[in-house]
Amino acid sequence: MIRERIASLRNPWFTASIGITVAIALVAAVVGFVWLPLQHPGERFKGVWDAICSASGLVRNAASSAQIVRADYLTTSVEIEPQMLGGASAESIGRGATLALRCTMCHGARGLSQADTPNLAGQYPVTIYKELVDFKTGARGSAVMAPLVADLSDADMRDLAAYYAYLPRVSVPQPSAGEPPRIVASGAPLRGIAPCGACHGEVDSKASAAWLEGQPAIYLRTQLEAFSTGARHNDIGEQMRNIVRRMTADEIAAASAFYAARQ
Amino acid sequence: MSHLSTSDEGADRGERTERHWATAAVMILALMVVVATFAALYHGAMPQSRVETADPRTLHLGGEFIESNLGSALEPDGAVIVRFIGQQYSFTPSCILVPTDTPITFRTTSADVVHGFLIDGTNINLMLVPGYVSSLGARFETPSERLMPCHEFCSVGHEGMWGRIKIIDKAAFSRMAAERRRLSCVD
Amino acid sequence: MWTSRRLVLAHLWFAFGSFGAALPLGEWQMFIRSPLHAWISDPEWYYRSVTAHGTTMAYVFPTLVAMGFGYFVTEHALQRPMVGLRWAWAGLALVAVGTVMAIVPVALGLASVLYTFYPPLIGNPFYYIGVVLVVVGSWVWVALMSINMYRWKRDNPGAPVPFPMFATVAGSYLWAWTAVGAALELLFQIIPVALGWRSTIDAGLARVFFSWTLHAIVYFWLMPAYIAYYTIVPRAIGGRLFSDTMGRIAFILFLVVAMPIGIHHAFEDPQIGSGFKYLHSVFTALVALPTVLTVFTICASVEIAGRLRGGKGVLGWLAALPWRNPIMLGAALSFVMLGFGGAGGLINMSYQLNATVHNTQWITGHFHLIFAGAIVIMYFVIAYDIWPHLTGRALDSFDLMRAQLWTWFLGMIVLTFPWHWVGILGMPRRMAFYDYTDPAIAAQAASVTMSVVGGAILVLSGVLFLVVLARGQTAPRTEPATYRFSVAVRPPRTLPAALNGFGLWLGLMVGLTIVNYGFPIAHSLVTPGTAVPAVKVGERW
Amino acid sequence: MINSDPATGEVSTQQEAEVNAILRSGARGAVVLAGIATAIVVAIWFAFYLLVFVPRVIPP
Repeated sequence: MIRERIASLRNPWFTASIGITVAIALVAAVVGFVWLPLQHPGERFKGVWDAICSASGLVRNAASSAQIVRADYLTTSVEIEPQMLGGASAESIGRGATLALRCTMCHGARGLSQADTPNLAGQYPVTIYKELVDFKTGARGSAVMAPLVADLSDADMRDLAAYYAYLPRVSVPQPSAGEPPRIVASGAPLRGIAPCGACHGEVDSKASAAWLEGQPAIYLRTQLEAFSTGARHNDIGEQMRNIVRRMTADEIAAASAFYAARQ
Repeated sequence: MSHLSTSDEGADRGERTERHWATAAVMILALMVVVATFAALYHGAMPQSRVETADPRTLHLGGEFIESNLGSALEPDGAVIVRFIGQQYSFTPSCILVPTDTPITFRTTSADVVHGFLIDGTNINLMLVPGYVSSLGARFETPSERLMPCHEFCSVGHEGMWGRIKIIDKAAFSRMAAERRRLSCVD
Repeated sequence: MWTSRRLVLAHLWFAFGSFGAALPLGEWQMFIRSPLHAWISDPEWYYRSVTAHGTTMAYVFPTLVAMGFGYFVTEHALQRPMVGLRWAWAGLALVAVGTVMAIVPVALGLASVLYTFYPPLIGNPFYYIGVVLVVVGSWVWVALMSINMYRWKRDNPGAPVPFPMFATVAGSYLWAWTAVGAALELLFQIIPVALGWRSTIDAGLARVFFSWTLHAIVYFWLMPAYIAYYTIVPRAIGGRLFSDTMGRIAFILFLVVAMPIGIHHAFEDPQIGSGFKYLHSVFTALVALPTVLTVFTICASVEIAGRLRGGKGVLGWLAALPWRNPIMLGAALSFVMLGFGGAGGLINMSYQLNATVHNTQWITGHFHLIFAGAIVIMYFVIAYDIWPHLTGRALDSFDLMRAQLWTWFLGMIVLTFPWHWVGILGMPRRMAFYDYTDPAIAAQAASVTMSVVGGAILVLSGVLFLVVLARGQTAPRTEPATYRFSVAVRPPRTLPAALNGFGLWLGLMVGLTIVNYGFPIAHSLVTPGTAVPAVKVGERW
Repeated sequence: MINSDPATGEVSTQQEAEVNAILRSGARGAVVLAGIATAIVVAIWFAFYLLVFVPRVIPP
């Protein structure tokens, strides 16, 4: 038997299959890259080539002719990368410990507060760094913190974050500390409230979200209320404001009390 | 296996039938493509026509997706541009306000992971992929309030990512737009 | 002469065992997010379960069925011992190691990213490496299918490759090329980030790569089912395969056009140009063609059986069919589900109709109906048919088989029809719980509850299936007759080279993939600034 | 192997003639059955288009 050549123009299977495929692709391409784009509502292309370039997916950012409305308040200037501030060096922690001497009055000698100020021991470094920067820029207003952070450099704030993250937490969380209220465990889906733990560490951690367990109830409640009214607005993209605005006063109280009791 | 030399008339007939069937199948499928294409043209239902990028790390630092610029903007030509972002685990603004009888363009992107966006009972449906801007034209005829869930898995809080959209009378919207340049129904 | 018995049996037990383990997870998910159960206190467990269910059912289970059935076909269709038995066992070992490696981090809650990965979410690296090993193990199978076919062709110059082998090799090549998309995504994008070598990832490009795999993988799942339609069903019911040639063309069409159409999963994505979306939409319509051809060829093959059994009239032959034969029953139920699932699929692929239901529960309903319904029921049929040839023991629990097939069918209908419906109502996918007390979605509660009932029926059916197989393992020994495949009305004596090999079709497949995917991928690669920070999951406390 | 009669593995002259006779009538039954099935599928597609998609369309 003579071996039949497949890749030959005399082989009808070869010519037909490739011919049909090319024909379909060409027709589809003309419709998809030229005809449909030129008919697109709300898009005015300058000719065929313009349409083809756009339909092929070339990046074409719209000219920013639109006026951008700026806020009359300061928002955070921190760029968050989830992997940032990982693996702090011993030197950095040491420098942080020295810098932290000025914080002990309110935040305790080992980052554990005796007053109603937040415990910083074991807090996520990204969270501490971001809040320090926000205090410094004024994105987060605080008459107490503002003068204290005014002369801190970026490296200082990273060192402080490293030091406090390194300190042991208030205690190992006790699951026996009582069932979480419904708003904490499940949120309220159709009000757009995810479970608190989805970001704050009990289920998963989102970069820049704070560790809440064992924080003073009055502090938590004040902050939630400040988010709710917009008095505090240094959360990126309104993450916290979106949630707290839809929480009731009772839910805010319950969540604060629950986290404060978890230690 | 034996190959019997009976008449192959039956088998020939069978192959003819099969060819006719194949032809009919091609025509049916071609018809569906034509109808779908026609529908795209007739209803103006097409995916976004251009690819645009946006850096999720710096959305809040500048550009059209800073928080004070999000919401519905009434443009000089009478159209409305709705800018919003998706993030773990909310849309901002979490309640979108739009007028009836007005050409509307949704412009959105993600600040972290992949999200989705649909409006119940409509054909409005987009993916939010970090790094890129999604856009879609729309129009609403009657006032109503609808759910606007995230429809793509965006990690463990996905079940809590629901927004709302309120469609209000065009005149009421215009009155509000005269007072504020970016509108939403966030309370 | 049959050297692969234990090999095939090992594959199938592993496949059906993992199926049996993952099936109750699906029902558990249905239950806890339904109105019948209070909201789960830790939603991560729900997503963990979805990841385990999806990974097992989408990667491990169908791959092992395809591999095991492929080895079976190789020996029984080529009528000679298989080449490369040791390699086959090594491939199975890779799949087994990969499965364990992937499932352990999932079980520990370190990789709740769902089987579709969703970067920039990044889980534990062992999850991804495990999935890669499963794929690599299956590539051993691809190579063995190819080698066995070419050795046979070399020894039988000019003779037509037996149809079951031709179809199996088509399926294996389909898989080899299908898996490349996800493999590129895993090896060059996800795993380097999961291992901490990089901290950013291009999520848009990853979605393009995954779409390459995501659609054609469905056809890979489908291959054993279609092979069974053509090569088992007509024989089992006393009919003839209507057309050997049309069967080959159907499998060739799958091979060529299953791949370069995956962007229809990304119609609503922002990173792909609209032109490519349309191009993929058109080629997706083309991939419906082999299914429409198959429906006719199999109906005609079955009609021959009905008429040989004395059936008369235009449709009267249907009554004469051997309905008590589990293979007849299973194939018919499979076709019904294929019809409904196919209709849903045509809607999804239609450029803009997809927008109405994209990423709603409709999609979940659609692929369960097609895969878990039409395809998996044929996996059951295949197992019933070949089990005695693997165990050397009788398998005759026919009542149980019929009950199992019927319950699978009913369960799947009751599960997926309400799913489609709530999808039309706008219910989003993959949420750990829903607030059915809210009037806006209260109407969906009844449908969701119905799906729970469907899932329960499916679990029952799955148990029945494993009972039938286990009984076959303990039945008295028999020596089954020589295994046969369907005989065509006109068995080919010679074939054009194009229908007896894959050179042309592989060329066309690769070429079309380059046309349809080359530019979107290349453009993403060269566009700066589209890599975004990875977001690690599974970091509690 | 689960088989129902008639056995079609061993091809006999008589069965070959029967098969041929069946095929001469042009697989009418299969055309009707597969035609109905395909028509239902296409009908579902059009039903979705006309009853679900189109009512939700409001041209921008």
